[in-house]
Amino acid sequence: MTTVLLQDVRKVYGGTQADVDALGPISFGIAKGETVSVVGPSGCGKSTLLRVIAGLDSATAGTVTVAGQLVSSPIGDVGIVFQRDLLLDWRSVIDNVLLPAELRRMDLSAARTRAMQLLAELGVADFALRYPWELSGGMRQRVAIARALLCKPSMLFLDEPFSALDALTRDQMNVILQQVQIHEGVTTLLITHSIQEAVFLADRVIVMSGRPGRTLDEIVVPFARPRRLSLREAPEFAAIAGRIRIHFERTGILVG
Amino acid sequence: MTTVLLQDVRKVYGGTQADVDALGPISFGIAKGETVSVVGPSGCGKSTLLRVIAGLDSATAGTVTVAGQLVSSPIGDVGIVFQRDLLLDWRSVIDNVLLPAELRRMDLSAARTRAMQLLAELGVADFALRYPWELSGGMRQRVAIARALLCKPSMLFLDEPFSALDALTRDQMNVILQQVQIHEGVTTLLITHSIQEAVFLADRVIVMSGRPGRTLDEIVVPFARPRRLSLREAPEFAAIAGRIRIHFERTGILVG
Amino acid sequence: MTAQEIKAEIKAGEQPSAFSPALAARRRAQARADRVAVFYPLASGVLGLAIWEAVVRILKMPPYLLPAPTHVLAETWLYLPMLLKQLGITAFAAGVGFAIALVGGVVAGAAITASRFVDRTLYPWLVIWHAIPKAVVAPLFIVWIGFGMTSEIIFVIVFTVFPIVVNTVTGLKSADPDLLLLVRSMGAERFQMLWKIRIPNALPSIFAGIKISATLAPVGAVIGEFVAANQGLGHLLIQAIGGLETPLAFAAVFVMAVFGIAIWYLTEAIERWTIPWHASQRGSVLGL
Amino acid sequence: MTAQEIKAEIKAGEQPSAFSPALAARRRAQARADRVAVFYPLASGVLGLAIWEAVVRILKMPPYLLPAPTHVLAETWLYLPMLLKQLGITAFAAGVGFAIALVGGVVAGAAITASRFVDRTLYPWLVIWHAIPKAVVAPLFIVWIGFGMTSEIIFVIVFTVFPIVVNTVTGLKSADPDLLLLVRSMGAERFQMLWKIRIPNALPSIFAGIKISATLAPVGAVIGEFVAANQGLGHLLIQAIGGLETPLAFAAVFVMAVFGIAIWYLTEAIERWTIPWHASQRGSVLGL
Amino acid sequence: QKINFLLDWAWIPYHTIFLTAEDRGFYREAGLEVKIEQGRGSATTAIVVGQGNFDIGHINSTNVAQAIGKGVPLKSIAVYQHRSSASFAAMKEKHTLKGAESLKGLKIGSTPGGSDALSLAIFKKINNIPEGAFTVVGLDGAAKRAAVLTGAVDAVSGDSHAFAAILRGAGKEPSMFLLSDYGVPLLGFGFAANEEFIKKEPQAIKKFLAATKRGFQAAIKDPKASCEFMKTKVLLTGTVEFCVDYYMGLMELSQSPDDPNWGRQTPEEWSKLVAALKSVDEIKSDKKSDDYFTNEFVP
Ligand SMILES: Nc1ncnc2c1ncn2[C@@H]1O[C@H](COP(=O)(O)OP(=O)(O)OP(=O)(O)O)[C@@H](O)[C@H]1O
Ligand SMILES: Nc1ncnc2c1ncn2[C@@H]1O[C@H](COP(=O)(O)OP(=O)(O)OP(=O)(O)O)[C@@H](O)[C@H]1O
Ligand SMILES: [Mg+2]
Ligand SMILES: [Mg+2]
Repeated sequence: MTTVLLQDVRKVYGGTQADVDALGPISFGIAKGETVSVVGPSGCGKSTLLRVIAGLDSATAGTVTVAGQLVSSPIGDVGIVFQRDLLLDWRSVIDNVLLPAELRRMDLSAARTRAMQLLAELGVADFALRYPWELSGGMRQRVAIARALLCKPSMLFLDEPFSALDALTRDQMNVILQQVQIHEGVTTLLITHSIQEAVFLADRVIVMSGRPGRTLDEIVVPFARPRRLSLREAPEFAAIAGRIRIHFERTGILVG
Repeated sequence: MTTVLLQDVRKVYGGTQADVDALGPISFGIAKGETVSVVGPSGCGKSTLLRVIAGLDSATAGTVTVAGQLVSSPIGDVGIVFQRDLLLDWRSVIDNVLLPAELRRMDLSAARTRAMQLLAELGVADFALRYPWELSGGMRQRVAIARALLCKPSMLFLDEPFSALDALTRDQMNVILQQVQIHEGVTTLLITHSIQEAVFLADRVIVMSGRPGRTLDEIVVPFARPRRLSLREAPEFAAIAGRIRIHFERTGILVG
Repeated sequence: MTAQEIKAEIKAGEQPSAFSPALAARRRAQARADRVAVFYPLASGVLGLAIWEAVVRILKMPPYLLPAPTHVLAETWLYLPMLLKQLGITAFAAGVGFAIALVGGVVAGAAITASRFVDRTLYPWLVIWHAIPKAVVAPLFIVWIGFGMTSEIIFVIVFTVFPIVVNTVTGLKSADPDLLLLVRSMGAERFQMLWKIRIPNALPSIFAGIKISATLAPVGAVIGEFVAANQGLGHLLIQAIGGLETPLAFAAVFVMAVFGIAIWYLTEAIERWTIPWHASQRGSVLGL
Repeated sequence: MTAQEIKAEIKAGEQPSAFSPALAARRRAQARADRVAVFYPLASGVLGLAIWEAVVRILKMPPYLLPAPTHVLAETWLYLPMLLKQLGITAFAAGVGFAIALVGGVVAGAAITASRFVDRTLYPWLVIWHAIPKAVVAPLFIVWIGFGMTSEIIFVIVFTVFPIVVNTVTGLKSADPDLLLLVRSMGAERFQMLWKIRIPNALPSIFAGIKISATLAPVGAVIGEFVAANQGLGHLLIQAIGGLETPLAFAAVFVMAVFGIAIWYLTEAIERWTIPWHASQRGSVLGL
Repeated sequence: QKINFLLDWAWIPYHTIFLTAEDRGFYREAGLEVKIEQGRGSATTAIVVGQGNFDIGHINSTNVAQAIGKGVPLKSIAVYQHRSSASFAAMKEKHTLKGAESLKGLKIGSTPGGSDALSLAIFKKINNIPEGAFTVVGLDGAAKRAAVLTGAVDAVSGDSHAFAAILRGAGKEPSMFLLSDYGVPLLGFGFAANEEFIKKEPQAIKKFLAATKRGFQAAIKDPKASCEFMKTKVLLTGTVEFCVDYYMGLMELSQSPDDPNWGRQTPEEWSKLVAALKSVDEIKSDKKSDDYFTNEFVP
């Protein structure tokens, strides 16, 4: 069953100069519980894509439906990690994580317990009462991830969520994210720059072209879950990664 | 000849809660023209290290000397790329890049030509007259890199400069950076999360422990320059990368 | 290499956008916004005047107490040349005084931000000066400065400098510490940090101060004229109130109101033009 | 799970920091800052008064024109109970009026930010009201609202609401669009966006408005008392000025100045306590 | 010979006298060059003249007394209004003010400070009006007027020439109550000069008063013409009728300029005035009445 469906979506930004043809036309779907990774060159419209699907920006052309509903305003029940961590300066770490629960008027005491669990799992529990400016870049990012996970949303949209993390922490995050996927069956859209990560976490990888981003390739990742980190050394895995890499290399020149 | 020398440097942050023992004691040096990569788990004090060396933050204990001078105020003649891109909202891309030339009262016309060259090389020339909020995350990061390179500083301090770039763009950046190093003999401190990148670009890799960050290992990378990207597939390369990875894995648990 | 050349270079390298719906949509939105910007205030102005007129007529207010807007407009029309002449005087004092207050206020704000010493020694005096009624020193004014433009201008400065100082300080202190570090690492001197980072960053806040002060400046000039000047709208007001010419007094106030609104929109226009990059000027996302 | 429990949990998991030089350094810096915060203003106050005293003595200023500070202080001491009683009345009007202006101003600012319609219809009237001298309409006030506290409070509101509105609007409009999108995606309603994002983000700016207005409130009350009142510092001032009791007038002004400074430091303290997270309150990096 | 002459207020109808004197060349003929400047209330004028910024002022003599009592170096050089204009005014349709009894229970608007409050206090003292016989509400000038016209107060205390004209100008019949009829010994308008100037330029003062007297004589001949003339010379709002009413209201309480004793002050009136001010604690110094005035320059 497809929950997210894009049809001929385009996005043109008006700006201080000439318009920017940022995205599309692009069409694809995400099934319920599926994880789709999106990779593509910098500036090809990945973040734009995420915003359009989440209803945070309107498509210039085409339609987006989520759970059968045409998206015209921000959709609920989704946890988003933006490319910038977007923590609120005036809230401590724990209060930042609790924000979605507050906004949804959920039981704060229970939410607080879950928040602390998440922070512990992500390795930033010691900093729960500190303010964002007292954290390192990677710690901020992890707090943003905890915030997105707090309300157990049925969808997760992640925009380069692990970019500020070292290789090992990143691996651990991948494992944690996979657990969430398996246990909660959350539909996930993952934008990432790491081809390995894209393949490791996804049921399907979408490779986008340079700006305006279109689908270059869609690759199904057939490995069963739970996947072990060592899977990445398997030749089948390397084959898929290689196929993606070739698309990148074909694009050749750098694109704005 | 050593230009940068750290001796028993520590940094303790005071904050809203108890103090944070963020860094050290750590001691190392960087020779003139050398490139040193620093890797370490998230939150171990890498950014803090960079700021202390650059004189942007004072060490709690220990001494830092740069070019024989004790560092007690911000040092000049250095190009820094911070972890956050820190573009000025009120300046167009080109004016952002020109900022260091303006501050140093250099010839702006020549600087502008160089800025445009850099932007072109980094693939964001088309956006020279736009404002930062019209750029994607990766584009912003590249603008910040162009800004750091503009005045051909004799030192470069880069804090995860390529974290928002896709794999291929990142590779291209690595190549560009290597060219700069070779042609301009710039002393470089590179903080990165990519072990591959750390090894590929560096003469020496420093592996840091978890917070408070100390030196776990220092690995000399013996390959001659220019290095080709394909070097990364060489077994000697893999050996070094593996040695670093082991340090990470030994640390084991996630550290705040 | 000039901006023009850069533009040309970019143009050459850029494929033309296939279509420009965004541009068209923007144009439509702009046109609608313009209509709204003109229509709503006018409608609300007309409505307000109508209510006022109705109140006067229904309650049969005598004109010496509260003249009807039609009456005020007629009076304005009748005395227009004289009113404009007086307005000219008041506006001149307001303009000169405000300009001095603006420059002085921003400089004072910068000094307060830069130096703890200035902060702790100058600021309290400014606060005191702001927190006391100026009427007490009126005879002092006349004795020391005498009647005329100078007194008036000083009154304007006294009235308008404080909001600018406070907003400048708030704005200058709000600069992102990391940005300051960034330019420090580029070798920026204190003045450059002020000029290149702190001031641009403070502009939205300074503009709030300007909006408060610029519209207050004519009021300051009028009060100055009440106290120590023998011309301008303030003097006319004294006369009109003394002569029981309430409609004329209201005509003077009407002229001031129009002038004030004009200043306001001018300030907003300058703001839009000066800080187009700021969130407050970039228009809303999703109408949030 | 309470904040207390979280703290306990953190404590348990945290190794004690080996030494705390940062803490010690901070304490020292704080102590020095406190000394500066008290010493500088006092020194500058004493110096200012000394200069004033010298001017009066050297120029042989007669007390009815400009009394020496010693004279003013003596007068203040002499009349202290009466001055404090009058101050109480004025302060009450100022307090109530300012509280209403603050709430009303923030609400109006929120409405103006939220609705283009309100922006375009209400804002111009506020501007007009701000841009005209109140002296002309003051008698109307008296006639409609009557004498005494009510009209005084209204005067205070009229005087203080505009800086708050302008700074609120500026602050609310400055919210990071991405933050608004973030909470929108968490299902925030308009009111929540206002309350959880826009208002916290606007606080530094609102505080600028508060600083301007809170210190202006007593002046508004005094002006209200000038127009119509039988009590309060304004009434006392008019009596003293009319009766050429200049030292008493200055004593009243002195009391107001002290009160104004007290309000100012109170506001700053509340600001520090409310927005410790803001760059302006975090202290400087490297003394930049 | 230059003279800086400061009025008691911004242009008010009765100032036509000085404009007339200037326009007809009376000052010039006396060899004077008089610069007329508008003032901001008698109290301020007294200080400013005392400070020497101006040489001579047109001031309410009560304010002069008060100022001298406070040590302002000033002397009254002539008084032409020996009965103060201080009065209560009400709209006849509402209240008729006749005798102290008629004030009972009224709400009276009065401006604190200044001569208005002073006359009220002296009136109460002299007539033994008990505390609370009527209520006093502190109002500034403009508020006082609005308040009486709308009935927010029953009566106001103020200058009779002003309030009679104002009430009539608003189409209301005034009911006036002159405090001078009830033993209040205050003086009205006159001229005061800076002590320094008196010492330095006695001749000039003499000439000034003489020329000004001619102005009084000339202006009173045709009040309407005087008002119309004034409107052409300076910014004076209000109708001509209002102006005439106002001007004549003052003249009725003043000495005729044809009176040979015009301007002359008596020691009795000054000592009464000073005694009255002392009785309400307004003057605390014990200067002799000679210190307050001089008749040296009266023409
Ligand atoms: N301004 C500050 N106040 C208090 N603590 C701080 C401050 N800045 C950093 N820290 C703390 O210092 C430690 C090191 O931070 P730093 O930013 O140097 O880490 P990092 O190695 O750069 O991590 P990352 O890879 O996540 O960017 C962290 O634990 C952080 O919480
Ligand atoms: N607000 C905006 N106004 C104008 N143009 C914009 C705006 N936001 C993005 N763009 C443009 O749209 C294009 C796509 O941007 P987007 O952020 O979606 O890229 P991305 O794929 O996320 O890139 P990255 O990997 O670098 O984050 C870019 O060329 C960018 O310049
Ligand atoms: Mg992006
Ligand atoms: Mg870092």
